[in-house]
Amino acid sequence: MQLRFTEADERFRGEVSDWLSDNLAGDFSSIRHRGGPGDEHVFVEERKAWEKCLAEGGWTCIGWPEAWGGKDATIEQQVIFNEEYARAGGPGRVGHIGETLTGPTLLAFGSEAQKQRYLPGIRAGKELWCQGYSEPGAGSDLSAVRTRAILDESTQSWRITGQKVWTSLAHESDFVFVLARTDPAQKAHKGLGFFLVPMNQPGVTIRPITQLTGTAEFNEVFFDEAICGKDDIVGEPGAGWKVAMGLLGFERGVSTLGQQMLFQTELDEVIRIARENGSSKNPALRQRIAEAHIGLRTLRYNSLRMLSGGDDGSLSREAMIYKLCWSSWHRNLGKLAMDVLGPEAELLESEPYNLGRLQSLFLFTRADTIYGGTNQIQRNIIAERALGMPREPRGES
Amino acid sequence: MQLRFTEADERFRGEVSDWLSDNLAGDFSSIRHRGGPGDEHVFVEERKAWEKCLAEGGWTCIGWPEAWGGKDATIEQQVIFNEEYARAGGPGRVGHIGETLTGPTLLAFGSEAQKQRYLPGIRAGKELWCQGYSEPGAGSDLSAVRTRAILDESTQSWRITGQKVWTSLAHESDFVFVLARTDPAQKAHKGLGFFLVPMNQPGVTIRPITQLTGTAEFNEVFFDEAICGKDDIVGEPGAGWKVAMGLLGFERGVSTLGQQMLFQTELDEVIRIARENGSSKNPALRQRIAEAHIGLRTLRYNSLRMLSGGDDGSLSREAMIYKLCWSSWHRNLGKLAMDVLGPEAELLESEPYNLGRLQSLFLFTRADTIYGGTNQIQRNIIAERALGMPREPRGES
Amino acid sequence: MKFSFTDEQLMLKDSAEGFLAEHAGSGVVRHAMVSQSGIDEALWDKICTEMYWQAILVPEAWGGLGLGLVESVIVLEQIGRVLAPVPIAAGVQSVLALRTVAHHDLAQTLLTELAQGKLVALAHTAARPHWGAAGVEVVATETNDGFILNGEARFVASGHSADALLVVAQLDGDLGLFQVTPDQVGVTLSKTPTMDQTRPMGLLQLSKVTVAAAQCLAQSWRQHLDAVLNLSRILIGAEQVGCAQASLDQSVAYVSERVQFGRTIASYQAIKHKAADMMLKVESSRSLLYYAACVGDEALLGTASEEDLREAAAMLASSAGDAAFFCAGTGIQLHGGVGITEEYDIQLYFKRARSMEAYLGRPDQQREVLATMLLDGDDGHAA
Amino acid sequence: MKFSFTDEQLMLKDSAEGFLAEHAGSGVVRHAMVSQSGIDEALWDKICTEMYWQAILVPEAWGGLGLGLVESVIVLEQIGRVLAPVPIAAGVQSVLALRTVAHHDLAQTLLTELAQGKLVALAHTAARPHWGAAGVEVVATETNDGFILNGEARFVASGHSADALLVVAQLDGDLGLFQVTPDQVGVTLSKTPTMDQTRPMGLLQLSKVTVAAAQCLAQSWRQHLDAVLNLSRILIGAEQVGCAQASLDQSVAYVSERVQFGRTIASYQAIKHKAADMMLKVESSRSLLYYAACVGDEALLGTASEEDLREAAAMLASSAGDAAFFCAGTGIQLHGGVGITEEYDIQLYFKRARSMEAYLGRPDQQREVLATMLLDGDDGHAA
Repeated sequence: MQLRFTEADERFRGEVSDWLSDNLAGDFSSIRHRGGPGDEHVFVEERKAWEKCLAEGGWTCIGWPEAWGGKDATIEQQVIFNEEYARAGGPGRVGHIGETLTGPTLLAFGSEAQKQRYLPGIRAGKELWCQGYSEPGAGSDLSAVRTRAILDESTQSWRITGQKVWTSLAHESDFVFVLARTDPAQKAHKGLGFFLVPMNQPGVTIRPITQLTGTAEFNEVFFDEAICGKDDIVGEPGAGWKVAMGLLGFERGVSTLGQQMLFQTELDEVIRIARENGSSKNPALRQRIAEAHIGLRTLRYNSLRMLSGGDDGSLSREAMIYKLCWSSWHRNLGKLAMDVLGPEAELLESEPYNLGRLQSLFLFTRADTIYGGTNQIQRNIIAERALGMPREPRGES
Repeated sequence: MQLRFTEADERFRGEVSDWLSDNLAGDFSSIRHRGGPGDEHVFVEERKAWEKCLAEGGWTCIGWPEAWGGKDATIEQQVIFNEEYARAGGPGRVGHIGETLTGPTLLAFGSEAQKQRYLPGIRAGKELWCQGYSEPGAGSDLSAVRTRAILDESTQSWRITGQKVWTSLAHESDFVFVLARTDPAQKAHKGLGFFLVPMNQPGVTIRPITQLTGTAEFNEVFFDEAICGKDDIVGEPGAGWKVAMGLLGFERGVSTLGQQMLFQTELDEVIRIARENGSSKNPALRQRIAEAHIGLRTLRYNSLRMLSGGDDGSLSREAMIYKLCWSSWHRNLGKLAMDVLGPEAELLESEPYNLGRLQSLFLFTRADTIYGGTNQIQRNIIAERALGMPREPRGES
Repeated sequence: MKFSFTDEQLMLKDSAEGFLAEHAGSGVVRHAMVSQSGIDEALWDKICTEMYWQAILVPEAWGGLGLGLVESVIVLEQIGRVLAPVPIAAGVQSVLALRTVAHHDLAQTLLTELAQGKLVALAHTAARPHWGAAGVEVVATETNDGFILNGEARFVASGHSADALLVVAQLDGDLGLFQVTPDQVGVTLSKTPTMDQTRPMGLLQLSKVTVAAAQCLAQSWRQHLDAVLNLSRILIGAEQVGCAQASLDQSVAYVSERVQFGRTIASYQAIKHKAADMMLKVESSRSLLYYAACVGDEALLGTASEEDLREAAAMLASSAGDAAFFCAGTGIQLHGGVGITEEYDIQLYFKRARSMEAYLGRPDQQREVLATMLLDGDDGHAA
Repeated sequence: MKFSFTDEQLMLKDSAEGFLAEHAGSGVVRHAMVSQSGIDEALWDKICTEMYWQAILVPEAWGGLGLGLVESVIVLEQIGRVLAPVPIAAGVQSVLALRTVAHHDLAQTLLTELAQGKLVALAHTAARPHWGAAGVEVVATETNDGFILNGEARFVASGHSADALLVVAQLDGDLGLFQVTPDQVGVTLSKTPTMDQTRPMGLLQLSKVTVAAAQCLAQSWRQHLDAVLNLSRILIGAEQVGCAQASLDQSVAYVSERVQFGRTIASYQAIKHKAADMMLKVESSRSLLYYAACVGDEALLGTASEEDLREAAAMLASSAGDAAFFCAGTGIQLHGGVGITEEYDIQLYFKRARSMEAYLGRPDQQREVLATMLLDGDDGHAA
């Protein structure tokens, strides 16, 4: 058990940090610290340019195999990259769905042709991806997807019809991966397919969802006979569930350390305000600030255990608690920020409804405990998979 | 909506308080403040004598009809009696099961002969009762009782066999009411009977259950062909569930105000210690003491709303939350008491395991959220009955 | 002792519930909250002319209904339940302030006008961060024939739309209470854009504002400010209970419709137990609300002490503040994804709950008030 | 950076788990806890001769294993998991104290004896209520050829059974560290009856006890006391994590057996979610435990600062203290009626959790330590 990084790792850290301070400058200065969760709708053009700059520097997809343009970076190096990226104020990555979800999925389940078609565009920061999983009737229960995919042998293409929801950056993306039912006779996990679908086509319509913040990070995406090639299915028709579940597994990982650096910035801001406005003298707030500090450090060491392979070589326990931990922590930080601000918390920056950064944090963190599996679903997962307790019975639908 | 008692009520309060200060004196001084929950095993002989003294003064069963020796006391008078009784340090009532459970049950469901046989003994403080509801396999799920009652026509008596548990004061009681299955072919709520059974007979064996406090308030009671008369069944064979549920309804009520006076004494003691040992300067403890104060006052006004018939004339909502409220409050008080005591909390009064009053409180209040319906069961009840949400499905047993 | 509503009170509750269900739906709220005033004028007129709630606490002598705090919280609970965009809480607060100086001619005039539906707002603090006397930033200077007022008051409930303002100002080591109108020279009145759009607040800036001696309602008003704020906490408590109840109701309705894994999500114990916890908090706060309202009525009659009122208000503010925030926050969680969309109302309750929780002091600050009463005095009372 | 066990550490964990499963069952605990010493001597002998855990932190130069804090917490986590009635935590604490004065001949002798299984206990506070320097009530007075000690130390971990004691005493405005043996004139050593019977504590009373100059291990030991207590908090944290884990394991096992309403109660979501919350707390505390142990090892090597150690210890004590109490308390709830009977073990963990949570400062007090570091200094560090 070793807390410190090796000297070689620290040299790598220096490289990352040097490159970032050289490049995240000039025109890119304006996007530092922007575009994170709750802020994904801002500076999109600039962030697209930044994604390409990052790619040219060799800093996209560093965990991928060298054969596909990656650096085969170790877990430690990926941790370091994410930490330094966050520390430098690196903006929210428009390419992150492609890099962390599509890419690993294709590497694990894709055909050679699919890899050759799609991986380079992601690696180059030129082709952006979004996800098409949830549907209005299939939120926590992903297996209830009703979007249909029908193979049209005459045109050698799949025709996809249905509705997806909670898709971020849909209108900026070139492709979407879609979980759709290939066999309408089958239910639940069976008869699904995993499709790679171009966004820029007449069959795809996007409608932004306005949130309680007044902004719209998420979208509904409507598919009306949208088309993708016969070969643009990952795995066999009917095997979509396996691919989709594999993809969800990739969501956990080294990016958590970068996320925590953002959290630290937010907590630092709360502490700064508390010291400045005298909230730091309030005993109840002192306890909560200390708790927030402990909670964030806990996230860090939970992650490091997870990334180090766990006590027994498995990712399982630490990984299963991670979502529940961070989302609850972040939500509590949002409320703490308001209480530290005191009466000022209520004042907007300007009309009509321009929220300050911490107000945005407060409101948007209510989503954290919901998307990507609600806290209730997370507790089910922990109880059933980590503790071996009985599964919730399905109703008869 | 009127907070204050009428002048007539206040005169009644004076009567009660005068009688108590005259009578809860001399030899009875030693049992003041004793024999409450967690302390029920002490001074039993003295408390039996006190019960008779109370009866002679006309202060048992005051809510009963005058025809059965009661005073037909109004809710307000019963509240006042319970408050003054607690304020005077009146000891835990050995007769309370008879007065508050058996009596009302017989008044509602009993035959004239049963009333004549049993009510006077309860009213006189001479015949004590205990309850036989829960079984090792039927705790939260009372309908799972397996104790059997068979009618022996030859002797005109019921023969009862089975095991009950969590029976307090079993070895001091003259009678027990027993929920038992009269028809073994029936399951769950059906085929049950409600029996009045003498304790002093060879078929009844009592085994105390030692608790985490080292003391034994509760008992297991074993019935091995225990006998009661053919007429000692309340209601028809098979109608036991209705009687039993009616009885549970009587548990809520005016005694809650007396219970709260005991709670107030405990909270006052915690506050006294906090002021004395400097814990009152600890900000986290200050918040919790204030919360405890709010919580206790909340119990009071919840009860008053409940006893006043609720906003819409029904007992329902306030009554349904009451158990969950008080048990959680009391459990939290136990922990608060330990934290206020600080390091001293760990020290016993003496060996081998003689707990101080607040230590007892701390340990015994862990039972409060379990017996009489766990907090989980209470939440089910609230969700299903007050909010109309779907019932938990039964398993297939 | 009868801790339940009288028949008249039940009728008042039912009529308020019915009226608001008919006239103050979600559309009305959403329309008003993006308007300049934040008020639905038509609804307010209808209330003032048909329901007369603005006059509930105004003594009959000045054209009011002469009812009490209990009746006020009955109405405000229903107002909070639908987030009705009307300035009733602000008006009632001003009535409470004016009742402390009811011997004064101007106060009687204002009470009469309030009963007729004119909006008078109380401007008492800059809240940086104190809500009480320590937060008063308007300063009054006595002149030969009156006073000059300078300074700023913030968070003035419905203040930007007020016809007249009651301004609390530092005066000779105590506090004075003055009447000011928006059209006076040196008075700037504006709307403060806030995160919660359903409870608009105004900013009052005073620059060398001359007020006549007759506009001074009191010169030693400090002792009254505490009482008025504690009574105001009871009014807010009523809205909080209503907000908590609505959050519970809407959440139970939603989870009863929503199906996942082939079951309505209302059938999951995790959901049911959250709803049970919400109800527990709603009912507990409601009990404290009715208690506090009774104490408030006694305080108005002079039969309850300052300490009794302070204690009742602090208990309620702590409990109802937590309840509203818990219920609205949990409500969002029970709504799942749609809970964070603009489309559903639960987010409006969430923002409102936060705004009300902070107004006049957070729950933890109220608990500290109680701790002081319980722990710091020589005899268990405040030092 | 490798935040997981080495192969050697994994072996140590597995061997500790296996050994204790075989030799430290519930019967052993229950037998010891009503005995005079509170210790199972046979088990302790077996550990000292076969497992050598008492020597884990003793440097190799004095016959120890020369291992670190990480290895210590690995063993203590397993000890806490079964409530093993052996004085290992007390011994390790004394080793930590002695390592601060390792240049001293007597310290070397004591370390050697500790490695051989002698029990040396640290008597440092009367805890009325301070656990640190402010709580030291033994006073040392210098004489011509030594010192006189007077006063009392309470809550001495396993102190009543100790072969020797390290006594912290007020000395000339600083603290001295002395060795005292129970047979010295003026020394009274007794067992303190405590609510938690699984972690016995001693009372040391000193009345004009003469100690030779050679028995004085240090005269300016105040700075070291803080460090030793922070390292002790890490040891306790390990036992707390073990206690929390055992509470979870036993509760899941029980609810999986118990049937109500025709289902194992493990199938109810209310039960499952409580168990999930328990696991979340166990794993979170465990992460902080391993972090704190790493910092502790760095502190022993001089590569971590006092502040780093204080912070790590405070975070762990807050988190693990809460986790153990929450898990044991929730464990009782999940056991239902039998949870409060003497028969089941969960109540032993509950009492143990409470005792450990209070020892060396409650979680809220630890959070206040952190708040001071975060909020009160000029630069974010402690003033």
